[in-house]
Amino acid sequence: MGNINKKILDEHNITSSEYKRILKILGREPNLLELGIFSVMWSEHCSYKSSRIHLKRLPTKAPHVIQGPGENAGVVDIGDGLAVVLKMESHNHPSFIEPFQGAATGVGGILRDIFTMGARPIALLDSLKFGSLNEPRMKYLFEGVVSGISWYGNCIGVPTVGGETYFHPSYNRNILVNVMCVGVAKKERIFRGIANKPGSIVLYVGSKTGRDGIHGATMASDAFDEKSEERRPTVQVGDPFTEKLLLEASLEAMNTGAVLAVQDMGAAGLTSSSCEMAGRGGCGVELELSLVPCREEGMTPYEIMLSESQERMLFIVEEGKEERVKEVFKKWDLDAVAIGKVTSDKMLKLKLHGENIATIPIDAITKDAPTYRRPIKRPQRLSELQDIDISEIPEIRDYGDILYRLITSPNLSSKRWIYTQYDHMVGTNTVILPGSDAAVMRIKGTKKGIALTVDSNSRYCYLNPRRGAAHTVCEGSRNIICSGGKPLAITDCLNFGNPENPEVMWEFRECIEGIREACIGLKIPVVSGNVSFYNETSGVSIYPSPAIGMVGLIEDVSASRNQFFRREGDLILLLGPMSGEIGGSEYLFAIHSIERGPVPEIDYRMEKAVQSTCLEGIRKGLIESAHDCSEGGLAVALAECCFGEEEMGAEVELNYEGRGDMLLFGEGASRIIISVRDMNYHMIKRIAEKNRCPIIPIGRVIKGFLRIKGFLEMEIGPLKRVWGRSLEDSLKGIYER
Amino acid sequence: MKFGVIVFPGSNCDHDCYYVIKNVLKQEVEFIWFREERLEDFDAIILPGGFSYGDYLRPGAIASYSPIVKSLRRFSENGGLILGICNGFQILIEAGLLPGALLRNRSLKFICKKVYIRVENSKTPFTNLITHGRVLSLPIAHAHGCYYADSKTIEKLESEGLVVFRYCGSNGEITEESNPNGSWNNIAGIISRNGNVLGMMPHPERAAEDIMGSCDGILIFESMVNHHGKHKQKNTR
Amino acid sequence: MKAKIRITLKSGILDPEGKAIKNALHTLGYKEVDDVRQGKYIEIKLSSVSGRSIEDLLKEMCERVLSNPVMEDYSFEIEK
Amino acid sequence: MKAKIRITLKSGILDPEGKAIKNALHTLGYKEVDDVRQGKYIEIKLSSVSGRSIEDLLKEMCERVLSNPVMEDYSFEIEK
Ligand SMILES: Nc1ncnc2c1ncn2[C@@H]1O[C@H](COP(=O)(O)OP(=O)(O)O)[C@@H](O)[C@H]1O
Ligand SMILES: [Mg+2]
Repeated sequence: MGNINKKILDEHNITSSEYKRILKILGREPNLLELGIFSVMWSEHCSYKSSRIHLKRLPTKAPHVIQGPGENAGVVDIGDGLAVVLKMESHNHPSFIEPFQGAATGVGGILRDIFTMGARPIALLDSLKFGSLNEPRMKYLFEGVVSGISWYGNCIGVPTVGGETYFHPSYNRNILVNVMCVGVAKKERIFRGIANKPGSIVLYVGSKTGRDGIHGATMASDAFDEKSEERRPTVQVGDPFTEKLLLEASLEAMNTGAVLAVQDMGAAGLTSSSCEMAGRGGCGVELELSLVPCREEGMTPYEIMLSESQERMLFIVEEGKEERVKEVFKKWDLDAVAIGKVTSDKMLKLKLHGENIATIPIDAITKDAPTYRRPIKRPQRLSELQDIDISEIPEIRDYGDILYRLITSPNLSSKRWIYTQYDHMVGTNTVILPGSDAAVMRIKGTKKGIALTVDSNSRYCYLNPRRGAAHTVCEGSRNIICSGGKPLAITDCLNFGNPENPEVMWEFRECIEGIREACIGLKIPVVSGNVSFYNETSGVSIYPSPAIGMVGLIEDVSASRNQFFRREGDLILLLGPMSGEIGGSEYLFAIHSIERGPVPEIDYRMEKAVQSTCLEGIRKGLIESAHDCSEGGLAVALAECCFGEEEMGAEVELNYEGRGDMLLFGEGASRIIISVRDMNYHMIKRIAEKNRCPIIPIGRVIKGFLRIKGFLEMEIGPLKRVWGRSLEDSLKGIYER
Repeated sequence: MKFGVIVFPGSNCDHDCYYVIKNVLKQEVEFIWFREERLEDFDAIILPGGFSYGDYLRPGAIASYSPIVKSLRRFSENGGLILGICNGFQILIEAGLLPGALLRNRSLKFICKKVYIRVENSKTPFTNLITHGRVLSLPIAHAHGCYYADSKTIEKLESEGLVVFRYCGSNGEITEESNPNGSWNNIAGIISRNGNVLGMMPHPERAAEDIMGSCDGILIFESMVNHHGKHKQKNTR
Repeated sequence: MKAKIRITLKSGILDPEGKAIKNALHTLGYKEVDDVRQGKYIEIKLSSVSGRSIEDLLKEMCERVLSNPVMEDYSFEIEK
Repeated sequence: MKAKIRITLKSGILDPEGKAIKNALHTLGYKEVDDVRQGKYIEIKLSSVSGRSIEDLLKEMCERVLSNPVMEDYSFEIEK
């Protein structure tokens, strides 16, 4: 080897067999710049080399899908000439290093993925997972992440309307920060990242390039070790103000008719955006790096190509029309510089002051990047963990106390402290605010609305990845249904440990199969997503944590519903089976510190029956409120129905034989609590019977108390107050970086 | 009546204000880019909420140096109506069109939630359709909304009836608990001495339709239209 | 030339940020800390100023732009 | 005793706020301004420190709490 030695290859995370492949592709030794490009393009983060073969199993087709996976974001048709664009992405590692900026730049990245497609972002959601809040550093991380999301999202003026937040020691040293963005575009004006016209101009727009996050793309695909300390100066700082200008300018530029393709510069910056666009279009690209706007003096081509500076995009513009586009960016005070052109030779050619400095076949770093079928192995733990002897779990008979402890535990307490820091109303579209099952956004200019949710259940996935992932899809779907929406599409974010660990890879495969099974069962396509591997520290991986983001369509937004009981005297009904199961439940975890047991089975016929009944009931105006019954079981779900502004209560009687804790706190799929006016009861019952859906009257809405006959009686006011403030309370005490 | 909504770089409630004026209030409305200088054609100007210049330096500060603010001064001297909402209020303060300062919220957090405000002066062009003492439910969404001024200024504001809105409880009670950001005397909105420039932290445009959960905010826009109508009659008579 | 500018809240004005830092320091055991005030620090690189003194220029920038006299004080040093 | 602490972004790290301030100064005609970096200024009143030097204490506080070593540098002066 000449210049490239083992150390350099290690620094670039390139294995020796990968290096051999590079030599074969080039027919010569690469220079450092070329090696850097291979390194980022072949990183797990950009190439999906471990996940690609499994991701193919996801169902991605449906008549309303305009764009499935493979683009910057997925697109679905919602009628009226409009389309909804959605995508979720992780920013886990950067947020662990610098929570505020890490989370903020995560928001910035996902927003660009949406407006890149020509859509105006209308909502953000965040799926957050942290370790135990007893750790001083976790408080710091949690507070920092929430402030970072708040700062970026609020500043750019896209409301953060929902999310989920989960605490578990499995995330003590690898937190998860996933952000989902949803936008709306005109159906015939979707932009894609396909550069297929040789001669067209490559236009660099947005912030200048600095030395930010160089090797960042590699970092995100690399497990933490002691060395991550050294990489620390690679923190990227976000600038939501510039992003706001970039958003407005980009949408305006797309109106000029001169723009052929667009892609944001995310991970692997200029390299991936230029190569991926050329790759998709079967073209090549030639760039003159001396033209790239730089923030610092003396930046090398290596730095320019690998920088991950934020708030930058690459536009492909029709030759001769670039001035029109530049005009727009000038108006918004942004740089827009032609730095090269699309070519027909399928090569990436880089020049510096006219001199060739790198030449790489595009296919080799895009569609022909290495893929691995990594070994898989079912973890030993499972057989033992999936078993549980219920008789060994002491039955505590103070059910009121259990309920109190559950709803004040970090996972089930109100997330108000988080979402009041997010502007969730800007845009004046948020019809159902955070705090209910799904957020609902109206679509101005139509009668329609969309329902949005993001869910996961990593304990279920830990105990039974396949079934756990399927549960997550079902829960997301029920959340959408409960607000009156019909599920349209999924975007996922698959957070896992080290893929080189066969057990992790097995979990990954199983989760994909579970998502597949539920998507087929419920007929919901996956249109976009993201994989985050290497969520591992010192050999310990996180629980398998697939997050499922979902969008549903509401035909008449004025008929949408939230989860809160509305009127005294309304009848409370349970759709679905009465009994829950205790295996893997939040109750076992929070009260008995046990994480085991069989994950409840899913009966898709039942699941569909429950969902169809609820949706039809809401659409016909028969249902006053609907709430998905999931973590915490029936008792927690009932309490949550009472925590609306009016502080309604419930008087409930459950006819059930067996253990009280299983009845009240057992979990499982296919259950929804609805409230209806008396006069509508027979009609909803008829719909349920038609769908063969169990429908059980369990009580009535009353004022101010939750009474479950024979089990508990609690006053709503005080209960709601402790539920409302317990997350904030658990943040008191020592913070440490 | 013709409204203008000024768009600064970083404004993000501009479209929301425009939508309400056009589709709910059903009045004429245009965006005004911050580099423009002509305001003569307008009857009222809205400075919308958002993060002009990213809130960098101080919220509203950099925007207050734009040329359009000079025109805004002239516009106000000629009696034109100016409503500054949230960041718009911050800009008016930084520009010196309203007194005092807006400090960081006492909690140090951005706060987005519905609050109650009590109407303390119903004789203004912005509140003439609302009865004195009525409680409105409007959302706030800001990180710098803690109204502060030296005691002399506060005294003046209070004694001259220039405090138009005050944070309160659902029954109009003025308490520490109902003060979301630590504002002096629970001040949520103030008006200039000549009565044509109003700044307020809550967002009336976010509570202007049933589907948004409250229609209280539209009363402020309707009051402006009502005032304009009367004024015009007087002028043509 | 380099100007180092400090902008602080006027003394009568409550400084919740400073208070939060003080509390954080106290919980970590730094009991010696009696009071904390937080402000802004701005560093400006300047090329030569003509026709007026640099102090004069900086004073003007501070009063017109960098600080808000209603709530803030400023001070600066110049490093040549 | 009073400690005057300045916290600045490490060089090379984007400073959007500094950039915005510079642009504002330019539009207002202050063409002499070549560059602006924004940081934090913290003033701490301390009672007497025992068992260690005050410099040592401040250094620790800066590294643990006041600055974020990942992206910030700090410096301080002590006024007795
Ligand atoms: N990180 C967050 N950001 C915004 N909203 C959140 C966040 N975490 C939870 N929420 C909101 O709190 C409510 C309860 O969340 P969750 O318990 O996950 O609901 P569900 O069990 O119905 O899916 C939801 O409305 C959700 O959108
Ligand atoms: Mg959920």
